[in-house]
Amino acid sequence: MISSLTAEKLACARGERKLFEQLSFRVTAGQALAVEGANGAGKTSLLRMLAGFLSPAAGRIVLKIGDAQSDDAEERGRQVGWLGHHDGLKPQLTVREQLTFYAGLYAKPADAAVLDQVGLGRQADLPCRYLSAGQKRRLALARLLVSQRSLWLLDEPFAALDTAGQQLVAQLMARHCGAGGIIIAATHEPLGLSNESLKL
Amino acid sequence: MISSLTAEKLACARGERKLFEQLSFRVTAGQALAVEGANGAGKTSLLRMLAGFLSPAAGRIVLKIGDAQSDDAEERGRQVGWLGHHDGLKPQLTVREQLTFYAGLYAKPADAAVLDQVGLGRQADLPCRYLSAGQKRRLALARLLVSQRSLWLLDEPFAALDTAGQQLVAQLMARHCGAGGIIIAATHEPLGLSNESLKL
Amino acid sequence: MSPFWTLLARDLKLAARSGGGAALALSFFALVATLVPLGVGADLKLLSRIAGGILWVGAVLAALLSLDRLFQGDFEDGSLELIALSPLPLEMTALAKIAAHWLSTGAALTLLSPLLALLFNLAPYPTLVLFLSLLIGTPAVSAVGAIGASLTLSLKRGGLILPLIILPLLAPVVIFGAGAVAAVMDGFSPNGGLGLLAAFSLAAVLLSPFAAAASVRLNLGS
Amino acid sequence: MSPFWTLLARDLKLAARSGGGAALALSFFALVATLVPLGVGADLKLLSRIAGGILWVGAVLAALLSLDRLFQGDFEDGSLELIALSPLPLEMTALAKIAAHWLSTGAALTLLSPLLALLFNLAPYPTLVLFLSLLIGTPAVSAVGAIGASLTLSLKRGGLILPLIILPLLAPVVIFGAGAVAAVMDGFSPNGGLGLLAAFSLAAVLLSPFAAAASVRLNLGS
Amino acid sequence: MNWLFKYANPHNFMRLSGVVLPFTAIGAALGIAAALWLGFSAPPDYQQGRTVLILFIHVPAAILATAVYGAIAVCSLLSLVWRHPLSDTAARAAAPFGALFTALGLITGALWGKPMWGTYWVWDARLTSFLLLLFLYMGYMALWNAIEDETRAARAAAILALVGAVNIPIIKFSVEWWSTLHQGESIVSGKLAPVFLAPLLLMMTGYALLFATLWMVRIRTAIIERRARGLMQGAA
Ligand code: HEM
Ligand SMILES: Nc1ncnc2c1ncn2[C@@H]1O[C@H](COP(=O)(O)OP(=O)(O)OP(=O)(O)O)[C@@H](O)[C@H]1O
Ligand SMILES: Nc1ncnc2c1ncn2[C@@H]1O[C@H](COP(=O)(O)OP(=O)(O)OP(=O)(O)O)[C@@H](O)[C@H]1O
Ligand SMILES: [Mg+2]
Ligand SMILES: [Mg+2]
Repeated sequence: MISSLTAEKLACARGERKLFEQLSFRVTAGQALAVEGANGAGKTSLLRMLAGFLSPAAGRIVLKIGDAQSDDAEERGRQVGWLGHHDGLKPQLTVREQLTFYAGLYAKPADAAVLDQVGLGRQADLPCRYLSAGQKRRLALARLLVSQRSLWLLDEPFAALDTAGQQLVAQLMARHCGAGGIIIAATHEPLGLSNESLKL
Repeated sequence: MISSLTAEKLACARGERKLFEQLSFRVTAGQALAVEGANGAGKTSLLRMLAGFLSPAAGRIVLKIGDAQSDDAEERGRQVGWLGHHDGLKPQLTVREQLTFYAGLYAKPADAAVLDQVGLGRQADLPCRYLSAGQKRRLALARLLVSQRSLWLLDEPFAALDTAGQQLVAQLMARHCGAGGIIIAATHEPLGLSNESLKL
Repeated sequence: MSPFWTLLARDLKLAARSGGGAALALSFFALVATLVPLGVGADLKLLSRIAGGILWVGAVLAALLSLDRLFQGDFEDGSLELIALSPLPLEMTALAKIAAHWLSTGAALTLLSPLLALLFNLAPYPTLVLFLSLLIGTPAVSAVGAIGASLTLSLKRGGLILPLIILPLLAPVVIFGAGAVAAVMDGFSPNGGLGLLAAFSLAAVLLSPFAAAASVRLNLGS
Repeated sequence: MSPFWTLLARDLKLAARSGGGAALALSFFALVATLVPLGVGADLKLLSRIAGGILWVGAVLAALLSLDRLFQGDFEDGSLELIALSPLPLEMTALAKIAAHWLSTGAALTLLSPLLALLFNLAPYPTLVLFLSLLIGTPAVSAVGAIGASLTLSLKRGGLILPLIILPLLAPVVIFGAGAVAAVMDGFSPNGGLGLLAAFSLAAVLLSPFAAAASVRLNLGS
Repeated sequence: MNWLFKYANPHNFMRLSGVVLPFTAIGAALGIAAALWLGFSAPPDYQQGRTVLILFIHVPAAILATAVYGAIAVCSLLSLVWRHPLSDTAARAAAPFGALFTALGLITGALWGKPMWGTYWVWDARLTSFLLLLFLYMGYMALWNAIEDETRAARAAAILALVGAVNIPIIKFSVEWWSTLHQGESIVSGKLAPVFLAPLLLMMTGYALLFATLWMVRIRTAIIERRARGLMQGAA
């Protein structure tokens, strides 16, 4: 189980522009951190850095699991549950196939009940190409749950969802934190749980 | 100038599912209509129908320009300003090139000031691949303005935008209605102007 | 610039940037032309005998390679919807795209062909006929290809179904084109073949925008 | 199923649905094999002479046509990020994708080749050698292709730059493969050529996952 | 066109085809059986020996292969211009049979070619254009299968079929201009001996009726499937 994630004096440069510098924060098990900022402030870039896709221009990211700590990006990646701007769905696969695929890829059991939980029970055999924007997002949520990772990195988790969907997300996040997980979410709206927040 | 848009007993079927039936409404010049409904209710489908991409399974859509009325989809398309789930941007083109292209395509002057208006002045020469999610959405807004159409069909106009961006959209919509335009917008949030609303 | 030229110019610009455009179609063409002698062997007489056919097939394949994204890129990122709502009729859209495709592949291939003919030891007169036949025939490849591209528009992996659809339709182009080269090598006049090629090409360019527009319209309704 | 097999199975499924997969690679191969005689002429002796070379080049092109989407589809829709975060190392991801590509193209092309050899009037023994050379050589095409596909990953129109990168690397495959066929037709032993081909292929399959993984990693950081 | 719409709506089609089916099926069986019997009892050809029997399989297959494409093209036109719902189903149902007949013609022709021409394959005009026809069929079927949404697949396939229909004469003509070797026309001009002609004509009728039978069965299956799906959807 992850005990904490620490960012030390991170800097991010895109092209010739510096997006942020000297950014430090620490999130411990059971905590949520909301990353806020205007469009283009660097929220997505920060999340990609935490996931290990981007390497920081300066500073380091340290993950503590139990008592062992490491700043290896690949190792950190194995803990990450990712919800990005893109949902990672194939138009040709059905909702159920898509979920089974990700379960198999993450070597986790494919729990069909998850589909009902995110409100896609009736769409289980529909090819993803026919899903509406919000339904796609819900499937991505189901995938996040199935992957059973403890460090959630969420990019605008409320995007495209209706009111019920937004409540569902808030509830899932609360449960994840309750179970000792960590959440870092980029958002333009309040997360709806007691959380720290970081302004970019 | 458009004087009104009337939908008469529209029905929409996707696959074997009926999304809605017997849907009738009327929007007149200067009015805005918010289309609400859960994920997958058929908001996007309705907008695509109004734009003429989808043909209704039943019913008809009548557009009145001055005193002439027509239910021809192609003719209606020529009045439509479209903001869909996809932004229609090419990663290889710069922000300015992208805007100039759409201006040329719609045979309208390319007004560079629009970029400042949507807050992309500094990014004018950045290739679109580098834009953040919200910046892409802002560019799509700029494109909408440049096309100078009077019937705006907007699919989740607030998506991906920060608070300032959302205010900007509300303000642009108010101005469009004030100038006698029509807006039909699918949304999960209040539009922030005095508008009718339609629940799917 | 009118909407037509705007679209044409944009497509050329897109082709030129990031991995498309004339330079690459040319490289592919040249590579095929190089691989074949490697596979077939260095017998110059044999090579000059098959030059017309191989270069024609190579040109068709090179043009084909960039065809599958003709409409698909615009479809996936939402540009096609915006183009469909513009004052430009979809038929003209298709024509602009055919023209852009031809300029960035067919035209370039034609210009390169004399050089490759040299590699195959083709005599000057047949080389000239090859050049002319490519000039006349490649527009048909882009035009027929546009039909295929618009039909396979909504398929994520249309890459392979497209050739299956259009190559059989393009058989006459290869036959007339390479046939004209073979004719002059055998001492006959190439005029018959070139004339037929011109007729086919003209008909393809005139008719295919309608078929392409119809199937683009079809695919937008999804 | 382990993550490796899950990914392999999904890629095969994706290839089979909506316009990809073995059937189409085959059709493309068969079509190229049909177009060449249309261009070159109906002389059976000439055709059997060039059969080995043409079929090898055709097979490489057929495999190539579906290569550009090897990683790109997953990159564009965000799947690749999710795959990168999975327990499967990127090297194994690349290997799974190479295997899926080979199964849905190379293997199928190999099986079809004797039939096409018939159309080119190739004698039984050279046909057997062609079959063996394709069996041994096509994995190298998929493997080298994967490097190219991962390098051109972030280019929207990688379709054309990809052949440019990989065809020169594949020249040895064509030379050894078609060379073995030519050797037996001239009464020599094909063993030398086939041996070199096997060595090249083995090296390509063993090394390319590392190169491909490295450049996927690079492209994810954008 | 009105009569067509009257009889070709799914409901009437089911009724009508239900009545006609047994007759075409029996006719097909009788025709083919009679042709085989006559064929086997005919004297061996002085030149071709017993291999002449391939003729009875080969020629009708080849002729039907082209005819089926014609049928698909007509159905496609009906579907595109008059939006006739049944014609898409009919076009789709016919395609595999057309492809099968083409393949059969190719295979029997190739097997025949070995004794006659000393090789399985030559690049002759007719053979080549026939091979191209097979590819056209395969492309047509692949397009149908690739597009999941049925109405869109139908219209796309119809466009392709029509483009192909315009092009087929051109292909045929271009290939003939390119090279000719295959047997010329011989049935209508009466060059064929009556002992062969009679079984051939019988066989042709048998094939045609067989195709009609199978075609109707497939259309019926498609209609029933669609109804079943509709019912299930209604129940859900
Ligand atoms: C793969 C090889 C062959 C193919 C693809 C092929 C194809 C065809 C085709 C397309 C037709 C025309 C049907 C029509 O009129 O529409 C035909 C007819 C015919 N074929 Fe073949 N054929 C092949 C080999 C042969 C051989 C080896 C023979 C015997 C020498 C042969 C004898 C005939 C005859 C007698 C006809 C009837 C001609 C007529 O009266 O129309 N075919 N074949
Ligand atoms: N072929 C099909 N078969 C069954 N259902 C389909 C098919 N195609 C689309 N649908 C359904 O139609 C609906 C499409 O809805 P649409 O995209 O209009 O929703 P929306 O109201 O815009 O939703 P969102 O808020 O999520 O964007 C979805 O519920 C989808 O599952
Ligand atoms: N090569 C580059 N040159 C200059 N600027 C770049 C380059 N690449 C990216 N950028 C800038 O980096 C920023 C990327 O920000 P990022 O995507 O992290 O924003 P974000 O906070 O997630 O915004 P949003 O809320 O819109 O999603 C943008 O402002 C973009 O313009
Ligand atoms: Mg972002
Ligand atoms: Mg929607």
